[in-house]
Amino acid sequence: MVEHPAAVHGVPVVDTFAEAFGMRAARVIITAASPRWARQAATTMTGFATSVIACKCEAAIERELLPRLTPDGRPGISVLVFATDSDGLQKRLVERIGQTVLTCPTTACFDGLPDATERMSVGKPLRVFGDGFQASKVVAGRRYWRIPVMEGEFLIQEDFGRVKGIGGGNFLILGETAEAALAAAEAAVEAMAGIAGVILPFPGGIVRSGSKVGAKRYKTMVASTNDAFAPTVRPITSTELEDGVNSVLEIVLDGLDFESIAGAMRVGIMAACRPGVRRITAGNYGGKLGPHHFHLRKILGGDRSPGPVPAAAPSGGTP
Amino acid sequence: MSDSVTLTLKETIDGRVVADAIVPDRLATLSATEIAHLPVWLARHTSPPALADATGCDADRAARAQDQHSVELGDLFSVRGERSAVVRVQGNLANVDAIGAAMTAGTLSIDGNAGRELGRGMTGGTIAVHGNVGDDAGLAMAGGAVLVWGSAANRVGGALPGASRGMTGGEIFVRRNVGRDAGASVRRGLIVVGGDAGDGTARSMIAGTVLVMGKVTGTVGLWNKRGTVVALGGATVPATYRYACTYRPPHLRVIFAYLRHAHGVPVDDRYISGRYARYCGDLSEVGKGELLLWTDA
Amino acid sequence: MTSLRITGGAIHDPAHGIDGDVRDICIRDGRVVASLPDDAPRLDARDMVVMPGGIDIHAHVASASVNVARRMLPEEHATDPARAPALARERDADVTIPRSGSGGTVPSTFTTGYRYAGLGYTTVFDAAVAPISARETHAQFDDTPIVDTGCYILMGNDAYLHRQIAAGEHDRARDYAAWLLRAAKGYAIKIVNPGGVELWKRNVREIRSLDDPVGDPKVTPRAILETLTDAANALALPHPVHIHCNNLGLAGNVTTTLDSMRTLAGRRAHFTHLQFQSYAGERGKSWASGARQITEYMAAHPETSGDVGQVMFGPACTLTADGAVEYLLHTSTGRKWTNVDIELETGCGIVPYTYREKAAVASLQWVVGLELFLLSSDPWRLVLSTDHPNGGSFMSYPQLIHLLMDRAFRDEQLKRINPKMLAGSALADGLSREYTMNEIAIITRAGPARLLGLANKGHLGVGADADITIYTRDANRSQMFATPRYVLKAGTLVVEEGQLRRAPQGQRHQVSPGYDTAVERDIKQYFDRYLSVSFENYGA
Amino acid sequence: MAAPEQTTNPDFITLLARKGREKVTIPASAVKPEAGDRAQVGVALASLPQRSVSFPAPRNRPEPSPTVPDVPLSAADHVVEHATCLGCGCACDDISVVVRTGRIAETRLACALGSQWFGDGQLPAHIRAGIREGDPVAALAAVATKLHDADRALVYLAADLSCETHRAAIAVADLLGAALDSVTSTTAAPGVLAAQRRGRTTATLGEIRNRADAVLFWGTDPATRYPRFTTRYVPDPEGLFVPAGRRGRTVIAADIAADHGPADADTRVAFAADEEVAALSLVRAALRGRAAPNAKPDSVDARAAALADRLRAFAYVAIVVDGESAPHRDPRRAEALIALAETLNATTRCALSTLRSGGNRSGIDAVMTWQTGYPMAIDFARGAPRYRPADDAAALLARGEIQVALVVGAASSVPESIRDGLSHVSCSVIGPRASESPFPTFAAIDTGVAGIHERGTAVRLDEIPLPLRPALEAPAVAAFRDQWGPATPTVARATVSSLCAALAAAPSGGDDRIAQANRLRESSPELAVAAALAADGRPQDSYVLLRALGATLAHLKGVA
Repeated sequence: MVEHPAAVHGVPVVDTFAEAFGMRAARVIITAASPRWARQAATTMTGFATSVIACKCEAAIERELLPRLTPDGRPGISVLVFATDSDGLQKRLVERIGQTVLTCPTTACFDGLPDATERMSVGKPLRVFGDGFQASKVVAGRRYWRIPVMEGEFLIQEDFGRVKGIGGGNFLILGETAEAALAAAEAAVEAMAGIAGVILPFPGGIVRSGSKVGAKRYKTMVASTNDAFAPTVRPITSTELEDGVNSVLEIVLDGLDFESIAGAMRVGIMAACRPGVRRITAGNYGGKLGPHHFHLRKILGGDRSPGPVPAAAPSGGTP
Repeated sequence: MSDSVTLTLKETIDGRVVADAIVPDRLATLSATEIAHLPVWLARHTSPPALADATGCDADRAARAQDQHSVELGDLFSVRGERSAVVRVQGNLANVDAIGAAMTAGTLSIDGNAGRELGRGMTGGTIAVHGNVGDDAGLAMAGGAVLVWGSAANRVGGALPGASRGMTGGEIFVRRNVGRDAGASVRRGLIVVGGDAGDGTARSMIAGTVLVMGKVTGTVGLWNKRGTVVALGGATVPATYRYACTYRPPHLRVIFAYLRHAHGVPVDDRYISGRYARYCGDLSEVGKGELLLWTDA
Repeated sequence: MTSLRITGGAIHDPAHGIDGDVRDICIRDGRVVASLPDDAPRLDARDMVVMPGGIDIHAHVASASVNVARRMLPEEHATDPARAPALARERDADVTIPRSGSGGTVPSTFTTGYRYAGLGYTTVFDAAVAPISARETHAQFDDTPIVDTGCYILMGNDAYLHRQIAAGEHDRARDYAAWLLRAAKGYAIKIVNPGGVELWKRNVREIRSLDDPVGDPKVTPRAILETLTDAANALALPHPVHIHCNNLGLAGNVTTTLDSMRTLAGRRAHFTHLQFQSYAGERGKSWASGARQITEYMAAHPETSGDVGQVMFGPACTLTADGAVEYLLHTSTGRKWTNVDIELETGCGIVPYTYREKAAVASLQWVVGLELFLLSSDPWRLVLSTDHPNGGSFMSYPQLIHLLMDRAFRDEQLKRINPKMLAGSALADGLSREYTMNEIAIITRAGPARLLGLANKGHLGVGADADITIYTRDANRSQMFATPRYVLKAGTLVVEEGQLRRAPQGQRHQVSPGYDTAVERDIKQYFDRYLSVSFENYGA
Repeated sequence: MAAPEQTTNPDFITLLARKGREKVTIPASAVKPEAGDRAQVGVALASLPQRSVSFPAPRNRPEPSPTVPDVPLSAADHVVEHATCLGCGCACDDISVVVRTGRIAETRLACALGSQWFGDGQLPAHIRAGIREGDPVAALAAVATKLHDADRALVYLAADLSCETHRAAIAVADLLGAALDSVTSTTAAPGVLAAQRRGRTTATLGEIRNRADAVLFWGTDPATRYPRFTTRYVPDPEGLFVPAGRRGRTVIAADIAADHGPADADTRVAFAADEEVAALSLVRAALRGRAAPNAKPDSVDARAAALADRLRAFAYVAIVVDGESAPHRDPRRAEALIALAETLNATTRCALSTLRSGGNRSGIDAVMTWQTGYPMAIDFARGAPRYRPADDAAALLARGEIQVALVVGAASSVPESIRDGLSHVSCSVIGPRASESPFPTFAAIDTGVAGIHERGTAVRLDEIPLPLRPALEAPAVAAFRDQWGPATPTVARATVSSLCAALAAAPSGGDDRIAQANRLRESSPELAVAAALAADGRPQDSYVLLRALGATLAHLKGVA
């Protein structure tokens, strides 16, 4: 048996798991004449893509790519996009790339999942912007569309790979003060930056408004405030917070596979465990939300395997 | 089963030989004896000295050979190895045609020159020639790769006679020069010429890419529909092409990156990051083709 | 081969109402006879299916236009080289030099003859011969071994005929048609896109109705159809006028086709490759099947007959006197295109084409053809053709027969095709009909023979030509019909144990209707004034 | 069913063999009655045959020319009307050939070129194989042996043959597994290949005559090589839609370097030789609305655009070009013209008419195509025809790949490049003036000229087949042709087997062989005809010889 640590740097890690759900994911590589314009296009493309609840997809920059790692040898950015279903993912890519990358000076746009067997038409529907002047080019078995634009030419790959990804990996940082919680969350985000296969879709990678499924009062709400972790209503709800916890921040991760998320969570939690943090725990919906369970202590022990998906609600709950 | 099959030419052949039996995916299923018995067609009355030895004066067979111009692979080549799709052919095969015809997989390397119609109609696999090749290399090929370390003669990647479509897929790399009509009627695929290309390059091209690192002489891209012709060393712009602009074509960067990384083709940075004058043509056809001339400016 | 008794086979001779009965067939001197002495040679056909030789009522195999198509397809021939067959060595008889050739959708002449015979077909008619080049057709037929041959002569776009129609000279038009049939050694009158080919030459590319004038207001597609139909019937030709309607291949053309049929109601007429003429919908907007309208009309009109012109997936070569439609095909596909405007009489257009399962129009065409077959109430009057090589090669007939006889096979294929235009189609909704062996014998033998007026063919009664095909039973009908075990042509065993062994020369079928020779003077004047060939050298 | 007309009729043969120059008639028994074969003219419609007729004619026998009197040629003058002239590819079929004392005395309506082609009809009639002269059977046997023994043979079709002879000659190449080629691969291949790649929009000459309101002569003036083209087809004659004839048409001459169009053209445009293909493409670009903006006056662009503007205004444009190549022309022009005609058809109608030289060259292309699938440059070596334009006769000969060649047709029409190659191989020629071959021969058998001495079919440059009405056909041949009809793949086996037995038995070159061969005349209709012609001092008949050669080879190859 692997020894699973119960605390890091003296900060207790609750023996619980983060509960995540299956999504469909794509990786978009945006290149440009300079890192600035690649980043600009990527930032714009991933704007307003924090949560599928209202944005229909979750997207963020995965990492910056050196020229030698991009298909056209220019500076690039890779972006991961997650949606709940295949059709939705394709539609979001077409909308977002069409409005934010095609429009952005000097960019070109490539598939970052060439080995994925499931393919989506992305460049193909976008090509008609060329109004008949578009042209295609096949290089190394992959088709690209060349769409004439005022600046020159926009190049985009015809189809993009799609894989089964995971959304909603998370951990919660229970801080003594708002400042301490934020500092810990920032440290976690910084530590996780650039890890392949994972994005943190919320602003700056941090969520302050962790939510629960549905609402107690408003039937139409899909999600509502996680009152159990909201310090201000501690006395009037069934709270999860002990005395002394005055601010909670959540880190949410979407990833291409279990291992990437687990690895990133480990890095993030390790970085977040610092003075002023009372406890690290995770959003756990009793197994109702999704089949992917990230047991915090196992992860910290270096165990990144998903393990058997539990049939019923797991024994480990919030203390 | 062995690691590879090696065919070594016994003696120089006088007259043309059609050796469309030398196909890796075919040899991969045959024993050495069976390989040696594969038919090879001699295009002229030649009595290879090996004939009598190999056959033990089989009168019947000699008569058949005489009659149908057909000898066996073992008469011309010594065969080592068996049941492998990795095939090496050694010797000067300048007059041995149709090697690798219709191959679908495997690798075939030729240590020497090769004749005409190399890889005719191939759909997969790789042929590497460490020498020069004759006319019609990659004739009507649909996939796979042909790598020529020397020069290639006329009609690289071309069409069967009278056909409107040439190569429909795959890649051809010629390290040195090519003759006339390279890439004529190409429908899809990539032809890269390390040296110069002759008259008629990319004639009636339908689509695809011909990239010439040297100079293109004579008429280029005549009646090209949608194809791309890139000339790093210059070409005369045909009357039916019209200048569009000078820019950095994004697809060229993709092609260059692929050449560098996948094939180790040395490409100078000035070509990768340079500007190209784009000419649209052939305006007498659909006019969606292009001639891209690298410009120093 | 003087006499032979075929014993123990299941006979399918629908002309005599024989449906799989086991009987002997006796053959002497190339014909079926009532009996033979007991010691006559026997051919054991036990457990086999015996039918008359197949008859192709509509194919393009031997004309100057076919030869242009042949010449255009070297790349296709390269994929299908045809070695000379290993013919049997005969003692003390004539020797046939076996010939090599090339196949593909438009095979060389010898290969055409061998392959037809290899499928059990013994009679083939070329459906479109320009009279001015009929001599070449007959020369190509001379090089097309084994099968009996004949040709239909193109009329209806000839300026001389138009002049007679404009002048109301219907008798002279009839005499001219008769003269033309004789001059060209033809078998029937063929009309292609009446008036439309002439209009194409005048750069008019669309026919709106059968009353569009072709120059003179009295010369309309309708008038041409009526004139030539009446001529064929007045001349009592064995085969009625053979009609390729206007607007072939265009969405909505079922209206034109039905109008043509109604125009000729009560008069014998054969409407060819109806599949290409049975599209509902609207040009430029929608396509749908119009097969049911056609089959319903034909059911109510016993004077009409037709052949289907089924489309089969795979390579084809479209080849027709209807030049205008080929231009459209050329521009829509980008494939190579040949057009020949022929001497004030007809035209020729050629575009190689591939029918793809994934293509919506090709899928609709495939469905329309099968619907015509499956909704047809009278197999005697709607017979099998692919309009070879237009809808597909004659080599695909076995597969077509399989589609007709085996619903499961058909449904499998149906699943693979593009469903975009098939909403509401009868076939897509499920047509359970399966052709019986006898119905196949009708649409490939007995029916064509009857429609062609070939008294000695298409049946196995006493006096019939001993053109006989013997198949080994096989649940896989493609297999069964592709490889007959024996084929006899005029009593000669041309296929033995599935191998082509003999290649005798077949016969030529032609008609020689009478006419008032006064017409010749007028025709000659017309020739001298306008044509580039002497009257005396014209035809065949 | 035994086909009676396929077996030898001994009466007929002996008659032929014995009678030499006397009048030969076919015994009545040899003629099968053919119900419905003859026009039943002038009969009331009601009494006409109403039924279909199965015409029992496997060989579609050609009718004897009605205007040729059935008399010995030396006895009286006669006139053959509606004869087809093969002096050039125009194949004018309105010629009256007047024969006096066995010579052509007059060729009415023929142009100078045609009259020269007809000449007086006198031809050499030598037969030689090796050093032996005079015996057609021995010569044929020697040629057959030579071809059969060769490992790699070439059969080459040249001018002045009927399509029937082409058919028999291609059978020989097929049997031999030989390379097969014709004059076309040297002279007209670019146009043939271009039409295969792109297709072609064309029309018969009569169609152009009746419809074309504009004729563009592209670097071609038919006056010298196709003299009657302008008066018979376009632009001069009246047409159904051009009643005013020449006055109703616009003639445009495109002068390409020194190759000028007709001098009397209504308008001209000139291009330099190296501008030609570009100019044709520029015309097309202009027709697609892509004329160069601001083109300088008189630049190629401007001239091409102006031509495009003219052409698109007509209802039916005929483009006329000489399809026979010349070394100084860009071979791509054929394709450029095909493309231009195609493009014009987007908005108006246009036909490209390609002129071909004489001697039934278009017929060679046509017959090769229907028998093999390919029009030229064919190789049967691997058991089925393959198309090898890059390995045409010139290339194979230059590479030394050919050992033995058979040229069928007029040796004088064989292009220079082929002659050079042929002079290095063992070459036999069967054709008109074979004995005067400009290259060395192993065997030479003089034959008649198709259309003058030999009947059959020829194909005009626009693919229209025409009958040949030879004014000087030998009676022996006439009788044979009436009896045996056009080529079929069937040959009389008795002939061949005995010929071959004789060849095998006789010591080489010995008199035995001749004696044996002489005996064969009794049993072979072809050899009997050949002997009769030789005895008569007439040139041989190419069709008869090629059939006999095919029969012999079939036996030697063991397929018969």
